[in-house]
Amino acid sequence: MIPLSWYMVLATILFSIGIYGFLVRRNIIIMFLSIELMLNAVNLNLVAMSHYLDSLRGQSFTLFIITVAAAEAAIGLGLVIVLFRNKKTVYVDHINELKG
Amino acid sequence: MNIPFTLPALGPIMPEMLLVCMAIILVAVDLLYPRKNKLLSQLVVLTAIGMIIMLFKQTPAVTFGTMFIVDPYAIFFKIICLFGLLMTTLLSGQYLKIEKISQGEYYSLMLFSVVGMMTMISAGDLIVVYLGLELMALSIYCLVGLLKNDWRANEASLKYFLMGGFSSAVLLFGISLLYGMTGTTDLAGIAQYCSEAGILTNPALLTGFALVLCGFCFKVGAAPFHFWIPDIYQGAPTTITSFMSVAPKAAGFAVLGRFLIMAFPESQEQWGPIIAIIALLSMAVGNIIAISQQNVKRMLAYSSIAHAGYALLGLLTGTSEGYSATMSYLYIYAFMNMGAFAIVILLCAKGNRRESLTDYKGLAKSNPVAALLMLIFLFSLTGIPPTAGFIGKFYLLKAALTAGYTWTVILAVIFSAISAYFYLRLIRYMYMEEPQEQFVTQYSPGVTAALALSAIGVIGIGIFPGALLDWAAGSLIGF
Amino acid sequence: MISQLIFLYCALVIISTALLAVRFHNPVYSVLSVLVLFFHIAGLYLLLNAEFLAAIQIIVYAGGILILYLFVLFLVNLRQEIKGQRFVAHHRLSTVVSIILGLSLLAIIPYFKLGAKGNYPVARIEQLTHTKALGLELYSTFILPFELAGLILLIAVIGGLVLARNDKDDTANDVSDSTATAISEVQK
Amino acid sequence: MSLPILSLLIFFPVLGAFILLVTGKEHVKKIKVMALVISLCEFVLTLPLWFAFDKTTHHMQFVERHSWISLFNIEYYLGLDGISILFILLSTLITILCVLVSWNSIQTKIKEFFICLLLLEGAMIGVFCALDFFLFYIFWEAMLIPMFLLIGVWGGPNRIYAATKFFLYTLAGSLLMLVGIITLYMQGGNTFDILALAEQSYPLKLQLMLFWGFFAAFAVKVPMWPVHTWLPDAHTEAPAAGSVVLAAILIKMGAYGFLRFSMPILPEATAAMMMPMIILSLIAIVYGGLICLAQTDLKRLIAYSSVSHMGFVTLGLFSLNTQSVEGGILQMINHGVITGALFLAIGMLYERTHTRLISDYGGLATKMPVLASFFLLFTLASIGLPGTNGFIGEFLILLGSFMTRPWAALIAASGLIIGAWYMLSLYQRIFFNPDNPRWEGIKRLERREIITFLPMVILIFWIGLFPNHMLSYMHVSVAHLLEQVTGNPAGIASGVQLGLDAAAARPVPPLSH
Amino acid sequence: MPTYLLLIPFLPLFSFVITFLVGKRLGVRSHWLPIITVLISFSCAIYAFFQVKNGYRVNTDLYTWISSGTMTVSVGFLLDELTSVMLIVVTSVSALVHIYSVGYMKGEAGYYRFFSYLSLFTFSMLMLVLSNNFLQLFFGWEAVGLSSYLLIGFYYNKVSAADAGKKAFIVNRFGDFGFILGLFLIYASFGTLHYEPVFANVAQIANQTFTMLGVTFNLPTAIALLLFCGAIGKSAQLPLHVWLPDAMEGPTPVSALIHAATMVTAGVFLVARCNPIFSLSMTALNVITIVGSITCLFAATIALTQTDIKRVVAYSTISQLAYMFIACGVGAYSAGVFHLFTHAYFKALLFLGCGSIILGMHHEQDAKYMGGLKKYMPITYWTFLLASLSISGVPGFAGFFSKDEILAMAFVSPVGAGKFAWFIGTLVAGMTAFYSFRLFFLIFHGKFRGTAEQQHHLKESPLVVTIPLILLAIGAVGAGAFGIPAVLGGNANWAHFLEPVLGHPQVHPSHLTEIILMIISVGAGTLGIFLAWQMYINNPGLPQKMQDRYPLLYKLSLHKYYVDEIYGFLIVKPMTSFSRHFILNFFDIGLIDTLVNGIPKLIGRFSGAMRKVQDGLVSHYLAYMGGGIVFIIFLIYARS
Repeated sequence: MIPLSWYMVLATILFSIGIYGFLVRRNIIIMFLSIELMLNAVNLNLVAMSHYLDSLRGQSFTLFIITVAAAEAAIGLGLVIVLFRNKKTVYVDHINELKG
Repeated sequence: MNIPFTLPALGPIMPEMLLVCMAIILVAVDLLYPRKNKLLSQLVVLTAIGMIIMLFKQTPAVTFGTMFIVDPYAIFFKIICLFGLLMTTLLSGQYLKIEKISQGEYYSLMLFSVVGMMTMISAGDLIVVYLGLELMALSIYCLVGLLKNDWRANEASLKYFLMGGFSSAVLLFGISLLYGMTGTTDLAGIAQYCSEAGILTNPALLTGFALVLCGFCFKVGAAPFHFWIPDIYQGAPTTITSFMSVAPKAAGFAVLGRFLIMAFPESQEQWGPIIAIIALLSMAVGNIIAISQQNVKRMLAYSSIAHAGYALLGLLTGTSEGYSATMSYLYIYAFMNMGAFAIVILLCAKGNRRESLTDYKGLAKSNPVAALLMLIFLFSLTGIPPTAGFIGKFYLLKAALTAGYTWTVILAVIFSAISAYFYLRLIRYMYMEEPQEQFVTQYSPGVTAALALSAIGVIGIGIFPGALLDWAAGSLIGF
Repeated sequence: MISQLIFLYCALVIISTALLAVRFHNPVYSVLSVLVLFFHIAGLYLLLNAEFLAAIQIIVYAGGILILYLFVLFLVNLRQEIKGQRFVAHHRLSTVVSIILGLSLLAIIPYFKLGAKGNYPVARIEQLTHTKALGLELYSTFILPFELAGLILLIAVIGGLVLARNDKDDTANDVSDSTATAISEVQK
Repeated sequence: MSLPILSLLIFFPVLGAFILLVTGKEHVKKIKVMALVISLCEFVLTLPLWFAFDKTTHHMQFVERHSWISLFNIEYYLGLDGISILFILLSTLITILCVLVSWNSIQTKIKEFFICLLLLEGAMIGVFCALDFFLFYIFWEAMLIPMFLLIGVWGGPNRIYAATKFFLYTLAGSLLMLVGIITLYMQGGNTFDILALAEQSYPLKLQLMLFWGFFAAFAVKVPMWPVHTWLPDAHTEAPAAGSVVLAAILIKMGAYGFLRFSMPILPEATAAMMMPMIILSLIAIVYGGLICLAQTDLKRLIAYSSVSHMGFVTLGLFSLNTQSVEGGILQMINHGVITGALFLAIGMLYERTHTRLISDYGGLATKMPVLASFFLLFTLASIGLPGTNGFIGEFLILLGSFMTRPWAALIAASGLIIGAWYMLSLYQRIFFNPDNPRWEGIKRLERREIITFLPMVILIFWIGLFPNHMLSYMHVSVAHLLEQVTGNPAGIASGVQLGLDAAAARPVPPLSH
Repeated sequence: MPTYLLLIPFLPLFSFVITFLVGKRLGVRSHWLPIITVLISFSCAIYAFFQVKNGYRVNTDLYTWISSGTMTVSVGFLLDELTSVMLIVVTSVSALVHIYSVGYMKGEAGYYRFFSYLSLFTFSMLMLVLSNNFLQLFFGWEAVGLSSYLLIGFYYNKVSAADAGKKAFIVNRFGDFGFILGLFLIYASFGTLHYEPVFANVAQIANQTFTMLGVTFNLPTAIALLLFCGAIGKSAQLPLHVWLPDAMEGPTPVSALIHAATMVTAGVFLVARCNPIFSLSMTALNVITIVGSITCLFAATIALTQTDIKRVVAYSTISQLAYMFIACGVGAYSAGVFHLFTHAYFKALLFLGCGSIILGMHHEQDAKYMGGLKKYMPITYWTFLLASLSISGVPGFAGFFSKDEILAMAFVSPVGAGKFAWFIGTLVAGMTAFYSFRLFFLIFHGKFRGTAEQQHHLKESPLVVTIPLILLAIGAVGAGAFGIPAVLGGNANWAHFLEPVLGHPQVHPSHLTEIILMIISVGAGTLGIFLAWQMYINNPGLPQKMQDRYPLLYKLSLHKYYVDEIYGFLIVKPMTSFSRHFILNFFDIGLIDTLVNGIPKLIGRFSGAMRKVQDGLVSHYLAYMGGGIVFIIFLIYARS
């Protein structure tokens, strides 16, 4: 039987990697990917926990999170497209006019 | 086997549902009658007013298990949000014409975001909180990005999106930890389990708490999670900025307050000081950086960071007095900030947004009325009597002092003295410099109404704050 | 025993693909490696007897979202992308931050205590089948979130439309607008 | 007294301001006349106070008390006693003169100017009547706004700096006071009622904390050394009317605050802090005087002389005996009259010459003899020539402080020498000495301007020759105050007759050890 | 309160107010009101004098001036022997000067101003002498100071005049500084400032002490010396004498009235008035005597070499005042007052004579350019001669009686410094005679040294000028008659008359000593006159020789011992530069204001630095936020 902590460790590592990718990558699309990684980490956490808690709460939550992730992806990519239309770039460090 | 499915009571959630319907109707109307812009805004205004009345009439109730709580607290905050919606709509008419924003989606998205806010305000369960939050956030991402050909708006929306995504991921991770530790996402349940199992000081739990806290702090724009505010406020369409500065902030505070006091009532001495630090940090960042700003919207953005800090002063006490202080403060803040942004919008003209501080030079000469109003709002933001801002600040300080946070209060006071500096600078520009360009501002009925409303609010509450304060205090009975 | 091995395998793949995803020069590779990652997460779900979720994971993520990403990716010019710089400036700072954050999150796992048991032991789920159990929950307890999720998707639709549609008629003026703003900015 | 006279006094000018607000800005003449009429009516309204006031009781009179913010049980609580009544009269009088002196000197935004002036008047009166600490604070802060505008909009070349400095300086001080007020509120049983607060006793540690909290606000306003540096700038840049109000009323509020709040509410702290306060006052007296010797700028000089004179006032207040305190209060009035008058005169000079450099003047006595005579009178009053009001105040203060701290009086008295020195040199450099050809054909005083001076002249001689008319108003209240602070209605060591009590032969009062 | 007493001070006040307000319109007629009023005052004063002589006293309050707590001071009048004498002196001299001024000030700009000021001065001086309490005395004290300020600075366009006026006022302030502290001490000791109770209880403070900052003083001494400070200032004694010579910038009638006859004697009056207190302290008396003697000599030596005629007279005034102080110091107050009385007339006469000369010389004041005026202005000549004789103490003249009484009293007095004072006094008597006649000879004898143009215009002054001279001359000669000592067959009326107020000196010289002393002083006087004749008539080259012989002494005397320069160097310059460089520039601007402005600057800088953090790069924001999260987690750990 697998202890819950294994899942959590895995989830945490995944989450951290997601954060890492999110922080360091220039390409906005890859940043989105990293967000997905984070969300997946969370999902993993939730599912594992709900499994060990004998409840479906976490799993249902996971479901919602996935939905939201989809919606976010749609809007996010929409924004990227607009950006690309305007400035022909998908690099996060090219959008730094607003500062100070 | 089959489980009988019973529809939960929908009465409490009626306003939200109506708003959703309204939003959809708006899209439809926009599609059917493309050029009926006035109609749309009037519809929204009516809806907002109707909702406010409806909320006043609403009786406390709990439905969807414990997921949706309608209590005076929630009603209070919902009214703030709707007020924000109302004001924004009043301001929008003129602005949208100038900026050429397609109206249907604009209003419906705004309504959707309000629905999200109202949901998260009433949420008794972290899942609902999260979903409401996302509903709000997603619609606002779109709203910010509505000016598609304006790269600033574009940049703003993307930045907001990225940071928002990050913060909600963090929030979720925190929620997952809380869920694992307590086996529930229901706020009251969490509190109950924690006290039963005596895990209040468990690092894992606290970490989960901390992550959730960070998520909410991001939403209310408190340091060190404030970075999005200046850029987004500056880039977004001004109406949306004013909207963001009032409604989502209020919602964020509502949910933060609920979270703190419902889920972790017993560990106030843990989170109190931490929130105090966050509050002071926000005041420091907001007030100090605002000094060196050249763009009005940006300056107001920093000031809103600082004001978030002030508002936190009330929450950190965990006392009902503190809570009512924060509530009344947010309400007052809605008035004065809306007013300030109304002036910014008033000055905004086609091709020249007049957002730079230097555009305000000699405003007192070119448009005395606008200048006078701006003066009132700015002094209110500074917290000088007899404006409402002072009452709010006073209440907060008093609450924090009563709770024994003397040094926090003294520092807060010093920061607000610093804040006077940049508000004064704008006033100086308006009253003590010579105008650079002569321009006339046309007062559309909407803007006029908004200005009148906020001016009356600022002065009225400043002189007769009794009603508001009693209402705020009353909203906490049995909370 | 077996399950542990499976877990370890999945974990290994997940971590490595995740790392690859965030390190690859070529975004397409990243997306593909994430695809692999998703599959293995689905595997873990199965291991936690959440079949329905596993399915959803594959369908929505792998089937929907990633494809979206790929489409968008093809907007960009991959050649120069590959040549170009992967990381932002000061990414070392970010690395350090993320590592510290990760460690501090890992550090608290030992303290983790499991919360109150719910009323869906594995046995019951298996007896109901996961899908049905989940469905029941969704339509009774989680009806409100469920509706909200629906709303969110609606937003996604509207938002996507609003953003993606480029309104020809106004574009000209808008452009002139933005240039005007730019000019006025410059003047300031 | 059924008629809410005090509220009337507070809100009549505000109403007037609104009336001005709605009148079109093109009717300049009309606006001026209206402002004048309003201020005159206001002054007439204050006269009943003077006559109806009952000098035999220290209880508050003309009291108005209504619940205002029930949640904090904040009240709209107004009242007068012998300490505050005189300031009300002074404020309303001064405002009239301000209107008169601004008649021609204000050229731009005339309407706004008078609006600010009237609002300021309302707030000032409010400060002096308020018996609810919160209400007091409201007026206290509200005053900043019009004053800030007066300096910043109609001021001199460096006005913006001066205005901002004034605003921030004062705001920082008052915010600390606000913290003190709230703390007091909590300690004092959730009330802002000043009298109630004064009834109770607080631990010394808290008292000291509060004392310094209040000090931050009041000392800045007074201004006491070393937080005085806003005053010269504000005075220098402000328009004539602004300087007059500033000198005559605003800076009295600091001292008034000490009297009304610090002393009765925090008696032990006051007693404990007596020595530091006296030392600060002495420094202010000498320091301000010496700086005046080095000044080249007309208004700055008078401003610094204000620092020195207010040093006398605080010295008197904190010497805590009948003579010194009454002298202090009287000296506040006197300084208001004298310095106010001086600023009026300087305003008229500046209106004609547009220079503040003393060295630009000279020989004006032949050109404008009337102004010269008035100015001479004010100069003499300010250096405390017997027969003028300045003398009475300074004499009482010095006498009182001599009773408690002989050496303090010794040092303070040196201020008289320095005062004579710089004021007479100033007078000589402006009106005596060879004529400066620059001012050939300089305009003489008009009737309006002479009328402006008359009240001041009358007051100077009236108080100087019949000070009892003023003093009699404060006797009882001061006795009450001193009883609250020192437990003895005569204060500390008053009337120690060191010769006659043969046993002790030591005048040094108990508190000095 | 009898009306005539009220009229005495308030008529001049009335005329001051009226003349000052409407004088401009009256023009040349503006002198009438002052003259009439002062004449009425004078007659009232005479009446008052006889009332007093018939044993009538007044001590009543007009109204309560200041009352605060236990402190009550009234405005009130005290009429007694001393007062009555002072009244006569003041009003008479004042009246004559008024009249004289009509001629002297003819055609001056601000004619009316001058007369109004004169009235103001008369009023103030009368308030001073009439007062029945210390505070009102102080009022008069300062008021005369004011009027002297105004009158010295009458020609305000002359920088020197304006400076002189200012100097007079400020130097007097130094004295008043002590005076007012004295008042406080009196109040602290007696709980009142009225003469009557104070002097009634004065015995009780004998040998009392009081402590300030740990130093213990003898109470009577402290009070007496503090009051004496005031006296020093007003009566231009060392070290506060510097203002009087400069005060000669004022019109000559002013010098006669204020700086010779009346105001400067206020110090003496004060000491005399407070004699009960002074008598309690030997120390104080000694100090007074010594200060008096030194000033006496000091001023006389300066007067020896001055050539500006008014300055010579001014210095002689200082030394004559010093005589009066010696008298008070040795406890012979009545002698002091007697000398005050006589001096008022002959000194006024001298000044007015100078005035007449200056008038004749068209405002030439330097004796170097005069000479041989005898034949041009005979009346002036003769009156001047009488005055000089009187001041030189030639027997029979007023000065003789008063001065000799002082010397005699000094010689025999128990006060330690008495003998010393007598010696100095005698010496100075000789010097006085010398410089008076030096001046006399320089002016009237020899041949004219001025320009031909001046000579051409030389003529006797008009009647308005000469009549007062003659009247004063009568005084200068006859004033002595009131106090002819017993030894010369008189009955010392003066002393007896004033005894009730001034008390009665402990020791009286035996007639023999008195005679001897008289002879000595007269000898000194005659010697002085002879020397003067020797040096300025007989062989005019001698003075030059003396100068060359003793250049140092000459220079010292000529430059008034450089006292002004020393003060300038020791007090004025250091103080101004200290306040400018240290207090203003270093401390106020450099320290406090830099701090005050520094804080906002600092915050501004900080703000500029902090906004760099907001660099627009989302990734950086996110990194900071991550840092924030870590920070908060650690905070939580810290709390748990």
